[in-house]
Amino acid sequence: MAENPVLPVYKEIEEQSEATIRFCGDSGDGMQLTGSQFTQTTAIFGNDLATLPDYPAEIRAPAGSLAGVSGYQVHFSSHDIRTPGDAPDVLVAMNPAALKTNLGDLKEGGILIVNSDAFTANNLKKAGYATNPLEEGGMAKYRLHAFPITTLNTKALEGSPLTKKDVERCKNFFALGLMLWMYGRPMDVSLEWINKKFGAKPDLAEANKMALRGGYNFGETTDLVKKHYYIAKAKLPAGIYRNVTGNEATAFGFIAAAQLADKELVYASYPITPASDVLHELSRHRHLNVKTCQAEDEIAAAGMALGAAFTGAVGLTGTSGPGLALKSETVSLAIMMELPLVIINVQRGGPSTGLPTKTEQSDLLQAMYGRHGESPLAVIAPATPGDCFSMAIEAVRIAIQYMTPVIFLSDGYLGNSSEPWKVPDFDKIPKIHVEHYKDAASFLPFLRDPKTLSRPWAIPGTPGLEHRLGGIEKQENTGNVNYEPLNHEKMVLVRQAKIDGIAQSIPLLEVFGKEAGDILVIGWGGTYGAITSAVEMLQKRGIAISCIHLRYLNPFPSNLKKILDNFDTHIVAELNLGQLASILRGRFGVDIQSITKVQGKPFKTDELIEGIFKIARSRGEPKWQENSLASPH
Amino acid sequence: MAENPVLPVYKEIEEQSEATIRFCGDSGDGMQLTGSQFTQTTAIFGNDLATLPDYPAEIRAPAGSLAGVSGYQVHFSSHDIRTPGDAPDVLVAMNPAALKTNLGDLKEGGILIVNSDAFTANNLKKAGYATNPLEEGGMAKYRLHAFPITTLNTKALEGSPLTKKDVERCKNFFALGLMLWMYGRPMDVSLEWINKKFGAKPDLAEANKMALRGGYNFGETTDLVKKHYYIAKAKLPAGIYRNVTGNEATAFGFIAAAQLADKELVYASYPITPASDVLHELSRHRHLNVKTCQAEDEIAAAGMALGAAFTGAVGLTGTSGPGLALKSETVSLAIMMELPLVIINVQRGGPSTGLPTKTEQSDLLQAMYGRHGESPLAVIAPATPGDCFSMAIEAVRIAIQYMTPVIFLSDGYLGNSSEPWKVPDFDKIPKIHVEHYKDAASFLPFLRDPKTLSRPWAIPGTPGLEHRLGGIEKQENTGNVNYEPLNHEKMVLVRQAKIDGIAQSIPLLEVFGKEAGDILVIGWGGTYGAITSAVEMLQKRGIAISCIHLRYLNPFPSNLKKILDNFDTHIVAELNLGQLASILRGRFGVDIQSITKVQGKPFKTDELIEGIFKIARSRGEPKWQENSLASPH
Amino acid sequence: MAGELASIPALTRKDFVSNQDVRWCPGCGDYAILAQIQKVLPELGIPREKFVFVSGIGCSSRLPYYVNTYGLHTIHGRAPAIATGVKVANPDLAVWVITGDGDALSIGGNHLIHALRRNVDLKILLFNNRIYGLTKGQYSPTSEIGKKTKSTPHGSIDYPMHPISIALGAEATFTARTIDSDTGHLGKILTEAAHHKGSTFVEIYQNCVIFNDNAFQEVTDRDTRADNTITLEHGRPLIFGKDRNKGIRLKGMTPEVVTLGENGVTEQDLIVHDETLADSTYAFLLSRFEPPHFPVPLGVFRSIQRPTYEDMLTAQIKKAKEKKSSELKNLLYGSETWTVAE
Amino acid sequence: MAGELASIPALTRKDFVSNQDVRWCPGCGDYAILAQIQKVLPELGIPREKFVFVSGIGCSSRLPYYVNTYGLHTIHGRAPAIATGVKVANPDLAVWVITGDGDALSIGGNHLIHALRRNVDLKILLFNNRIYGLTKGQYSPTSEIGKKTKSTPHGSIDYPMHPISIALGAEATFTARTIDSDTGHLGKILTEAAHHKGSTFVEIYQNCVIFNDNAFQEVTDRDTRADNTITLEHGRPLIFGKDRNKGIRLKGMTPEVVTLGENGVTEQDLIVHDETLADSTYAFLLSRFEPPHFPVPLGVFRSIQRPTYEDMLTAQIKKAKEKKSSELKNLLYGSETWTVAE
Ligand SMILES: Cc1ncc(C[n+]2csc(CCOP(=O)(O)OP(=O)(O)O)c2C)c(N)n1
Ligand SMILES: Cc1ncc(C[n+]2csc(CCOP(=O)(O)OP(=O)(O)O)c2C)c(N)n1
Ligand code: SF4
Ligand code: SF4
Ligand SMILES: [Mg+2]
Ligand SMILES: [Mg+2]
Repeated sequence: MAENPVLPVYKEIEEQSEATIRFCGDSGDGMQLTGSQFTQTTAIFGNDLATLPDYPAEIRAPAGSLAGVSGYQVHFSSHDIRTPGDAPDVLVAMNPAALKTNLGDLKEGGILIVNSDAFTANNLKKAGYATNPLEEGGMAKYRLHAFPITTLNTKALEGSPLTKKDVERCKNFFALGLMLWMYGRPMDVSLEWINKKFGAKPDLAEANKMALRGGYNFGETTDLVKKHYYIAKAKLPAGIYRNVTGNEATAFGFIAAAQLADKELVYASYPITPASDVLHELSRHRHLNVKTCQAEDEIAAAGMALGAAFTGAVGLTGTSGPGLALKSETVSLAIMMELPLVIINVQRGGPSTGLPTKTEQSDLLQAMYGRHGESPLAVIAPATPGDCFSMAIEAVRIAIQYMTPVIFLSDGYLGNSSEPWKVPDFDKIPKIHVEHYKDAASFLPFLRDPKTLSRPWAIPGTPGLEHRLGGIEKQENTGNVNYEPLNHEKMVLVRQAKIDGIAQSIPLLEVFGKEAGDILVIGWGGTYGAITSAVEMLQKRGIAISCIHLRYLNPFPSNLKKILDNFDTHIVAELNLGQLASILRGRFGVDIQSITKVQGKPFKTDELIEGIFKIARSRGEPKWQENSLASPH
Repeated sequence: MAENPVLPVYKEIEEQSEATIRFCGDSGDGMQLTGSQFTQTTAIFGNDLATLPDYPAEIRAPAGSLAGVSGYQVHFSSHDIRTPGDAPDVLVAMNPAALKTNLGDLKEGGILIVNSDAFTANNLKKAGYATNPLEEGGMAKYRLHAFPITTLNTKALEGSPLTKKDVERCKNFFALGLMLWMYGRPMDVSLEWINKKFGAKPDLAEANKMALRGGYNFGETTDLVKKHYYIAKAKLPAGIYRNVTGNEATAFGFIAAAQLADKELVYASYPITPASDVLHELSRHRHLNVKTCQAEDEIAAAGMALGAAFTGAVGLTGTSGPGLALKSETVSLAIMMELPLVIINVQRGGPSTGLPTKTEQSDLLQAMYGRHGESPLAVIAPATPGDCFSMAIEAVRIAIQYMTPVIFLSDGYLGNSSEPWKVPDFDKIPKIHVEHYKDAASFLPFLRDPKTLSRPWAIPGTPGLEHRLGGIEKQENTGNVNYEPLNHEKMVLVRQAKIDGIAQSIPLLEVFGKEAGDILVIGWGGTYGAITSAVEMLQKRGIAISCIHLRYLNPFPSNLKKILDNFDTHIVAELNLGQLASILRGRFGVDIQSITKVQGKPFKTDELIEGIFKIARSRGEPKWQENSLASPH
Repeated sequence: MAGELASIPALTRKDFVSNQDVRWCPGCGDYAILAQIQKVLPELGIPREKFVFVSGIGCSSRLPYYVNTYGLHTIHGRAPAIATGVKVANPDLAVWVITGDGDALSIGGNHLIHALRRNVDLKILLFNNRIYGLTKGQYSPTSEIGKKTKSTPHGSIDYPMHPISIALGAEATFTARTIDSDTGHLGKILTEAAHHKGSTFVEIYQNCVIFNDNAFQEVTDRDTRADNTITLEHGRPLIFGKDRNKGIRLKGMTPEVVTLGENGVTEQDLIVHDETLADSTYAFLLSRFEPPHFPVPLGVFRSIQRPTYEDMLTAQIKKAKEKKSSELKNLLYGSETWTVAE
Repeated sequence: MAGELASIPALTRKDFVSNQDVRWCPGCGDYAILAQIQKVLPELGIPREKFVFVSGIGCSSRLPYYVNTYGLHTIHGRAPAIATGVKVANPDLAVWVITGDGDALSIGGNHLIHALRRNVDLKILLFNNRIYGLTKGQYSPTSEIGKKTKSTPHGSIDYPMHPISIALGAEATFTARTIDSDTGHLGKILTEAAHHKGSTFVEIYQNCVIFNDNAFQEVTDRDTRADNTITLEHGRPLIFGKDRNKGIRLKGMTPEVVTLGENGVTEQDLIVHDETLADSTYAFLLSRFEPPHFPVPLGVFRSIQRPTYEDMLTAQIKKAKEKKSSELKNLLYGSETWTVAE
């Protein structure tokens, strides 16, 4: 673990409790790498943090174009934080296009670092600037540092045997060095990473190190930067930590779940943004009994996973919205066959191809209802990147215990953003109990466990248990094809009752805040950080507000209704047009208000606070009219 | 038109106001034909009527098996009726299997006609009878007529040059003849049909005619049948009538709609029960500018129809539940492209393959929500077989006027059952106004009509209007690819607003009964007949009950909320587990009770009355506790 | 599975008959195919519980219900994908796919070609009756052009597919054709299919008595059969005909029917059937044969060996395990961790 | 459309350039293909408004945005079906399909083969870069076995598909191959494709500089190109090689590479390319050619004429109209009506 570095003495140090930095530049500028390197160092240093990468939809939009801007935001602090930050305190913009698309977000008075070398006439034009914005009045509200980073970097690399182009490509490490210096962070983590990455190409390794040190030294020596900042370690629960993105944690969680169930994991998927990284991650771990198949399409992927589930493996498939639509017929078959198929859906902006690289929570209704016939299944949603790990295990646990398909609703924000994750002690996680039926004499494929209503999982290879499953309605107990009217109704009802019964096996909801009060904010999925942060801020101002976060969406935790009844105003905040809100109204007949946002972006804490205020005021609560409360900042 | 026949004088005639007859037998026995011939004659005679065919799922299950039983029920009367009848007054059972599966439905005291020749040891065994039921006490509650129909028919056909097997196959016409006699119906319609059908095979024609006459004469001469029945003509609105099934009326409606819009109809579909008949019907009418394509699957079918819609045709695709699941990604694309794609979904029992030949209303949630992202579209549902015609025209009207996909939710019951249909005067149906944009100077692909919010329909071949549509989010007005956060939100909201705005163009709901009262029963789709019949019966008993029937499900008619508010108790009756009920609760936050049935069968009037009573009683209305009301019969 | 052979009590046909009533139309060709399957299975030396029959939807796809093994009657067109999942998860199982011409070639075309090209060890039996049976008589991808059916009252305008051509185009390692009415040949081909390791594609001409009766009359009729079919036998020249005096020879790439003894043609001039050719072109050539110009080939068109998908996957796992410890901890901790102390 | 030719003002390349910024990676092979399309279109004598470009999803499928015609950028794999709908509804339009190896052969395989076998008059251009570009580098159905990609870090275990083999197996009436880097040949093949009436399948080798750079090096490298490719020309013998001294001849059904002048081999011994053969076997043979044993054929493999789907449909409509009145009333009344009087 890295220790606090000895801070250089000859510049002013300002202590802060938190900061948000955004690196942005052309897709070719390596901003994702810069951001994640800064994050790694910061994490190891001991801050709490959260990140938000933001890729363009194009692979490589033309260099310098607005469409080609790539960004990476990191929010780090000396206390517990849960979001990647509303607005950056520091913006590093490597070219005019990056400046143009990101400047609007920078806080007033924030630090703006730009690579002035990139502000050529050509680049300005590509970004749609008529004149050089650095020379305009508009910059006055920021602390602008326009450095010729390309030139400085080239100087720092003098003597490198690399080509000019390759030298130039190191400039992101120069920027990284500068930022490390600015926040008093050591370089060792990145130096080591460079060694590992470019081990085979010593010239490249050396150049990148020179760039990194160059940036760092430039900060230390230049007169243009007057001070740097110090953000103390956060008091995190003791343990071993690592950074993890939601997609990584998802992959890890399913591998862990399979091991907990003592099963092989079969993951069949068809690539689709933002779910592909789960496939990539899982593909790497053949040594952990993970079989991955890139199927010909999403339907085949679901089919393969279903076939695997029949065979006794953990059958998993993963996709994003359009792929979930395609899988629905197969999922309906899994419901009828009552097999433990798990479906990951990493949501993105819709409808149709929509905003493929952006986040949204608009597949909830599809997950709940997007199948023909009465076809209930379990739906769960992780709340944070790290929670993806735990909920993946829950998905497999529920699927196997109840012999049902389970939809695991992640989203692009969860999938791509990272947070420090306290690595769980695998040995302490409860095993997933699996019992494959063996007794031929008593076997009936659809004889139900009286408690869970689930049917036996009898797998091929077991002598005497040969049986056929199909999509046609089946006779109770025997599972034979059956078209009788009353049998059908019985089966429809029992499939529903089985899913409803899962509520008995899931944890009760915990209220964040007091158990009763004026306002209850309800969230689900990846909005956890933003919602709890907003609610916490309002609680601190003495408002009787609490929140709950639904990680189990079908069925709901059994104490949900009771909690709803303890509050006057219920607000669902979600990244769609009010999907959970309408489900809750339909289920419980309670009055629900909605805060919605459908912009392909996560909630900002501020937006939520404003939204809550607006609703509260419109509902006429006098205390919300007070001036002190009306403007939260 | 057939006049009332001169009734034979030497048997007693009982006048009745209505009757329900069910013909049942082995799939090979020709029961569908027998039923539809009886229906045709009855319709032409002038009764009101409704029918319910009931096919087995197997093509030809083994002769004599329970799985192979096929039935056809017809309800006819001298007054207005809307359902095929709860329970038959007369059951014609051609073999033991048919008796076994149908006897339970026969009214106590009902007439039971069986072909005693078919009650061989072998057939009894296939039907699972240990002993001959005709010789058991259980028959006492029916008026049993066990005739050796096979033998009688063979006698009637003496001298026919046909083979023994072919002679035997005529026995359904013998049974038909007997029933025609029993209800005092003329034979001319069937005789003429036989002429047409078997014109090329005079021996066959002659044999069938002899069988028909044989049955008729047998009725007239045998001592075993003491009386026959007379059901006077119904007072139907004046006009020219024909029988029509829902699937036929659907096909006719879409052909008419295309003509009203002065367009070609392109129907792309993949066969699936119970929607295939729409394809079959449409395929026959090439001369009416109908292009039909049997696609390789449902996805392709939706795609072809979408391509056709882009091109300026009426683009139509049709399927049943599993196929709708497959089409959902393409429908989502149509939402994004804002093209007028119409999707027919003839619902059947689900989930998965479910009960493919049975009816259900369980695809409503899928139709509403079964797509990724925020993807609203219009959903409508015909109420009766004949209404399929009108709603088909509405589907096309809405699709074109609002440039939106429309889902037309029919069901297996509507599709297969028939009713007399007053043929509309085509010249009086309002035209569907279509305007293809032409002006290149002012053209913007997503510039909206301020009233409807719909965008221009500019079709390939129009010079100067070349443009590209895609599934990625688009900039308002221009339709260019656009990933900006606020633009996305704007577009999501405007697509929703456009669909909501359709409410302005649809007729207000009419209340069946008083505008306010204690109980409001709410139905949708093919349950219209059963619900209105039940409510009418309760109204006649002085209960303050009304009903509404939703033919427009998204958006709802604009006066729905107001109507709901005028009643204390709201009951949705539907053939699923409460899908519309949960939508209404979610939308309007009102308390809704449910009557549900998921048996692959339509509601019976009695079941509804009982269900309404149960709810009313449970809600403690004292007057519902009265004895007189408690037992509706 | 070899090791277990000794311990298996001899199975009989009866062991493979399930307790479900068979519900095809009387006279349907499916009965004959079912009977042959039930005859062949016990002869394979594989324990009954290791068989999995996977089907889609269609009359043909009901077959798994009637075979007393593990089975999945799935959804329309998806059987090859679902069967792939079964085989990948447990390569020790013997997985058979039952499908129809609509199920395999219309809605399921894509899964079929991908299962074939991956060389997953599935025995795929396509019951080709050139019609949609279960949905009561619409034309299928193998129906002849101009065919009048419920959905094509004016005649079909789709050119038919040749199932074996498409299978070869999709890199299938085993392709064969047989027919319901010739139970001896059917049984023989099923046995050969069972013994092939890798994706195995068998087209079975099957008569649908209700909606497409006698579709294969020209190849089943006693009178014309011998002249309209040719039985492929490995290593034997392509000879056919009632009098076994017709043969096929090549003229450049173009095949022609010749009469032995006429114009000096002898057996030596004829193509000798070789099912093991690495290049699939010859098999493709055969797949184009159609009456009236050519006889319909029955038998194994091609049978070659290459590693199967599931074996390669298993090998990757084995190799990866040799290299890396299967400790989950290593994965969870990753390469960069830090410790927060109490 | 022929009749309108006279009235069309001459179009130029510019007329086919849309106002959208092209957003492929610098150096992507898609640019060259776009440029050739924009060059060929104005030469066809078809009014601009009659073109419709339909694509699926992928880098390649962005192309319609850049061509100033009518266009649909649809969903992954479905372009052939959607384009079929366009063509069926309005046969007067010139419909082009732009697709990638994943779009056409993975998720879209079924629509592709059905559009081909129906002989719908679509110009289908498959941009084959043997990788998934847009989703950032997973292997595709045309990737070589063993390929390491993001989704196959241990190497792919799927045998690759041969696009032209599968197209021929699916009864395509026009199949050709060309390459992004040889713009002359590319333009020529696009022109031939444009003039073919019926389903037209063109495989275009396309370099993805980011995720699969130099995938076609052996056929593009100056040094090896001549030895690794063979240009198909109708009526000309199959000759290739830097010194144009290599040729292909048949030995039975087996092709072999021979050197002219060696062992007495002359041009007369070589296969003469014939793209019009009714039997698709010869074209199939060519589709199996691969380095190192055989050169990659570039050019038109096969081009035959048969009635198109949309023409047959139109003909049915015309015929039906001749027979039956198009009065809707006849349909609505049907054959059996009765009157209820006031
Ligand atoms: C998604 C879906 N689409 C359509 C159907 C209806 N369907 C069932 S079987 C079938 C075709 C059957 O033809 P084939 O595969 O040739 O089998 P056969 O009945 O002839 O043996 C169709 C279209 C379905 N069950 N599911
Ligand atoms: C239903 C669906 N599944 C997956 C995707 C993700 N996706 C987009 S393009 C693509 C593959 C692109 O490969 P290819 O067709 O070869 O085109 P290229 O980008 O290489 O030109 C995939 C998997 C999607 N958009 N929709
Ligand atoms: S319909 Fe045809 S294929 Fe189906 S069971 Fe009957 S005969 Fe066999
Ligand atoms: S990723 Fe490859 S195919 Fe896509 S635009 Fe870039 S170079 Fe072209
Ligand atoms: Mg078939
Ligand atoms: Mg590609």
